Amino acid sequence: MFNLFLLQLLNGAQFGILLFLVAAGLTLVFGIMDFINLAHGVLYMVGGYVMAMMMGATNNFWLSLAMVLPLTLAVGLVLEVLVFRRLYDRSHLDQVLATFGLVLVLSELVRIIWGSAPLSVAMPEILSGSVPLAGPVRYPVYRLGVIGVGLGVALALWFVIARTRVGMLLRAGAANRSMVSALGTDINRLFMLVFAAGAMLAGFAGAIVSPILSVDPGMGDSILILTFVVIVIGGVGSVKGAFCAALLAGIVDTLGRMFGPIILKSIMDPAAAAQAGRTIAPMLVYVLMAAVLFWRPAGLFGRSVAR
Amino acid sequence: MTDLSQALAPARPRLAGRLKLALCIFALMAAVPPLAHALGEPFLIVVATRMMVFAIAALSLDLILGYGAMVSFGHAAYLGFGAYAVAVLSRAGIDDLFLHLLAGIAASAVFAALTGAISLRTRGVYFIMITLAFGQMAFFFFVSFSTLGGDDGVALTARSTVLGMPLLQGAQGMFYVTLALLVLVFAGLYRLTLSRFGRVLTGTRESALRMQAIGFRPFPYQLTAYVIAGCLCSIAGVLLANQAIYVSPAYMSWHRSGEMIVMLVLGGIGSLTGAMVGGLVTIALEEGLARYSEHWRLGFGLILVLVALFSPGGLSGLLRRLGLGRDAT
Amino acid sequence: MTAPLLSVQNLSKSYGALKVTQDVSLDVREGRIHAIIGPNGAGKTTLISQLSGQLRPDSGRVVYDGRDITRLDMAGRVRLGLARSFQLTTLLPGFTALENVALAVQAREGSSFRFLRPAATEGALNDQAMACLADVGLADRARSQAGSLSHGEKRQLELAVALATRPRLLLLDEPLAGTGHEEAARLIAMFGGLKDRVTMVLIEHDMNAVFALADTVSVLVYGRIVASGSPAEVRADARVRAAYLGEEAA
Amino acid sequence: MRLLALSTALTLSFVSGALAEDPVKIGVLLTLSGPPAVLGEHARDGVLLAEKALGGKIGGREAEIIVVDDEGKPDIAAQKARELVEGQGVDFVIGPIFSNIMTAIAAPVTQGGAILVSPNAGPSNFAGKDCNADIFVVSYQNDQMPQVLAEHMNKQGIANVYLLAPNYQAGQDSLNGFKAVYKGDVAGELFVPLGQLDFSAELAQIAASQPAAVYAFMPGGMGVNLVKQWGQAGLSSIPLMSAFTVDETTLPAEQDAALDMLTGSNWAPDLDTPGNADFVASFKQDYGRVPSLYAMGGYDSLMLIDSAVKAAGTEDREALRAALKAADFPSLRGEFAFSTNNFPVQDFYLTKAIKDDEGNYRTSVVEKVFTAAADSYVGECPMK
Repeated sequence: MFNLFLLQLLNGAQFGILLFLVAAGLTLVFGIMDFINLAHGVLYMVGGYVMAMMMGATNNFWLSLAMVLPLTLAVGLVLEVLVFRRLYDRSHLDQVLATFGLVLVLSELVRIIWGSAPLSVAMPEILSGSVPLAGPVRYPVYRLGVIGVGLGVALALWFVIARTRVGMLLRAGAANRSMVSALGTDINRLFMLVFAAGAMLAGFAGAIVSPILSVDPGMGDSILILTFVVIVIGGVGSVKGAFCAALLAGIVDTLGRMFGPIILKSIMDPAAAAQAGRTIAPMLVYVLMAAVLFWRPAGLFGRSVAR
Repeated sequence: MTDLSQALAPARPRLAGRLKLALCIFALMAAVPPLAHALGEPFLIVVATRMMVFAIAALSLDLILGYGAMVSFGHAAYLGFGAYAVAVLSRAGIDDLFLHLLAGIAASAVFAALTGAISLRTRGVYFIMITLAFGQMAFFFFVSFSTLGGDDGVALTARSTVLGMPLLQGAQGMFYVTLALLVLVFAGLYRLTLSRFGRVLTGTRESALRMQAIGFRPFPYQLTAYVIAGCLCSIAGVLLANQAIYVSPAYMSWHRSGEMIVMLVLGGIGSLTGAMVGGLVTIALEEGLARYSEHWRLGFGLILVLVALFSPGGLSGLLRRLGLGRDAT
Repeated sequence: MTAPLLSVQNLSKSYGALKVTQDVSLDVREGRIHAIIGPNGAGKTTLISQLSGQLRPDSGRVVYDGRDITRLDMAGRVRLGLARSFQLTTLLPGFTALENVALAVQAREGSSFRFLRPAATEGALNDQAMACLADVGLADRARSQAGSLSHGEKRQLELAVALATRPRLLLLDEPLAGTGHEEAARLIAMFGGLKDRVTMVLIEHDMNAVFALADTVSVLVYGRIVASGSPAEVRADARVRAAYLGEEAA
Repeated sequence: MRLLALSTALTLSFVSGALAEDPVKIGVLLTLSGPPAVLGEHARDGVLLAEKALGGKIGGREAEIIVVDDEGKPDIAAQKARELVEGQGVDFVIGPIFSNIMTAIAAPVTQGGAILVSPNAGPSNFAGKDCNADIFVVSYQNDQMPQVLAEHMNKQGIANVYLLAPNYQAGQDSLNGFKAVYKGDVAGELFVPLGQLDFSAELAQIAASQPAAVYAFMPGGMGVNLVKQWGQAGLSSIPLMSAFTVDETTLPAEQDAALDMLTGSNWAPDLDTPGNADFVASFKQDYGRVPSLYAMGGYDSLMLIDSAVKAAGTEDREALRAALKAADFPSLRGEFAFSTNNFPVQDFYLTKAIKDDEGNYRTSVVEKVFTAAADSYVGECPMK
């Protein structure tokens, strides 16, 4: 039982890292540019589809993954130039309207290009096995890889934001755009790069999870809300917060789902416990978010906005 | 005093323009049934009813989003409470529309008061997301509520009755009752936004600091507005259930909440007429475009993007620039 | 001797290592104008914000009319008659001048949980608001949107709003900042006229105004009160001259 | 307000005006947009293929087929159904895909005077107490697919099984249907939130319990995720038997991960029945993919309507009902009849996922499990 608990803890953490991969780009764009981008989920989906397409063409996982990066970066740049840059100074609601529209447009385009049926991305041979963990329980190598990549992205982001000149400019630019412009930096170009990088991260996440998850026209939708939950729990704009919140959400969701009914059974009759467990399980992340925001209205690592 | 009041009456000529636009909309809507019959397309009436149902929902959201700057991403929950009020009561053999409305409003008021009090601790995007969380909790509650059909929903046996009369049974009756409620909700909100309460709410939107500096604590006013908006939205829910003769948790999903925000922003926030225009136009567009292609979302999405980019203030902003519903001065 | 209307006792506040208010104590007597002067960055606005309830001090007490209000929020203090005006205007830009003032009247009188009667038709609200506007000489701009007023007019309106709350004590944060010569003169005359009705704490850079109006002057430097007394005493104080007036006079 | 672009109006010019009856109007109401659109597309293409096979005529008469998208929203579906029936005056509605939409459109269609023919959804209430003389379900009753697998496990002597389904009505129905037939022990039962992406926690739980087999009901994208993650978690040694999880709509994504997985079905592309091979071939030719049971459902629905209109016309409602109930049409499933509740009496097969000679991933018949089976709710239906 204890082994199983540890294993589920690992599963939860791993799911959390999966969420973090997608949330990282969103928190970057949201936190630094104060831009609500509902189309982030669609960019993630585009990453998955581009990956599937490249795999179909080349049948080489690593080459395809390498191609996803420039392609989604390009998609990001095009969107930035055509749409997003006109919205940075607008209200959050205008951004919501425009990006919601983009979600519809891009999803439909994806359907027109690739059809509605789910697609698949095969796993590279070398990562397709599983390693034994405890007893009969085995753990997929690929997931270990996803964990590694997630940690790598977290580290890289932290380094860029905290330790480099670009990161410093970004932090300053977020606080006071005109000041940074006055320093002779083209803030608009900087923002364009941030946005494109965010799109690339989303696309990369979509590509990297495609061997585990189905590539289908709904994949962006289902992940979008979860990523928003994650960045809000963590505190908008905080990569560290997004990382911790993603882990927390993954663990609470997984452990709650698995062990919640067992706990409930000890305090009420089995049938009622089963019903209650089923009702509560899908709400867990939302309950977590509501609870976190109740105690910390600006998220775990967010700057307090209340006066 | 009377001198002064009269002198002050046209203090905001914008209002008169708004009112005129609203009256035009109502007149236009009232003409739909005879027009539809004349055109030999009686189904326009049903479509128009749905348009008005969502116009009511958008109006209710405008009170908190447009006037109170509280962006609720869980507003569809109240649509669901209204709808389930109809389902539950009609199962119990209670068919009266007013009782259905009352039950929906009461359930919404309780839920809004509880969740609103917690949500209002947060601001900005955190408020958006915490309201989403509560909306999703309500959604999942009804999804796993097997006795009410769970995810499959409940088919109603008949529409609500009005004082024992099957007024809603026909498409026309349904239409005019919906129109009447739309007018009522609009008129109520219109008065409310001009009232003392409305001023406090709007003032808080513009500067919470200023309001505190003259002695207001925003919380009770914001919470009251949040509750009122929930209650009004449940009216739309009762009507939606009646129109579809069917109730399902799908009414409460976050997609619906998102669509409600989108229709409101599309129409233009904080003017009430914008909310109405947004609700009417969004449904009309969906209905219209879907007739031409299964890829209608492409066109609809493009329209949203273009409006967001090129018409600040949404469609009502556009109308205003074209000279409709504009200041009389 | 009567107790002071406002008594500030050992107030301190810091942001991290930066001490913005250090052990400030002062008494303000009813019917007086108490000016607080000091160089830029001395912490004057921060002090006012703690007196008005916008900021919580780290330590110390604020006693108003014999009552400890240190933990009372801004709205609560306003209701007790302790109002403030802002240095950077926070008027409601979409409201007309009259509506801005009427809202303050409304806060004081009757319930604001009235949902259906348009506030614009409430004669009592408008009459009182109009009177306040007239007090500051802004009656003819009553129907202009606050956002469209000139800078000086906004300062006047700011004052009218504060007066509409019927304060016993008014905290004025640089009410003359950015006003023209004539407007300033008019406002100074007005403050003089209000003195019988309202006690004032005045933060101001305009030394002419300060020495014309104030009964007591306190000098704040780096969050600390370095001198306090009548205008004449303060003017004569060597430390003040060194720290502050020297540069002003030059 | 005409359904121009979507309607396929087939006006046959050689029918002389005097003899021409009103065309038979058929509404096709399916989910054609949003994430689950692929199922609706299959069903629609099945209907259109049948129309083509019939030379554009239904029952020998001119026909108009109006395809409408329900957007996956039950309230929209109810409205569109009413519009089809009251506005367009259709005689039949073919639809829907999902059970919740069936609940929403049943009343509008039947009360409006049209007949509802379901190519897929078969919720239990319509088989039992809410059965309706104007509702014909061509597909199956929802419980039957899991029962095929339960019966198979009984035959195989599989002593204990782990159950997995999403937490919504259809998921709960599916597990209940399974348990009604399965005789062994239930080792465990997990409901996952609808739309869940990652199954690692459930898979770990299953791995720890090491059941003899697993039954899963996991439709659409969730099913793809489950199947892909199954082998990755090292569970290949435990047989995963599923309903609505491995079929021609999901196999293109599951591919090798699903190979040899067992499913219950009433049909498969290689089922040896008259006309089936032709159907599969022309579907592949016209739409570029292997048909699924949804496509078969669409095809059979229109064929059923054709046979009934041919026999009884559309004027006499009672005659039409009787003709429909007779089910005198060449079903792709071979033997086909309606039970008293207008749900099918048909054979059910164990099928498995294969990669055929042409490189297509599809299902293939393994063995027949039930012969001429009716559903278990028929007794609750008051219809005779």
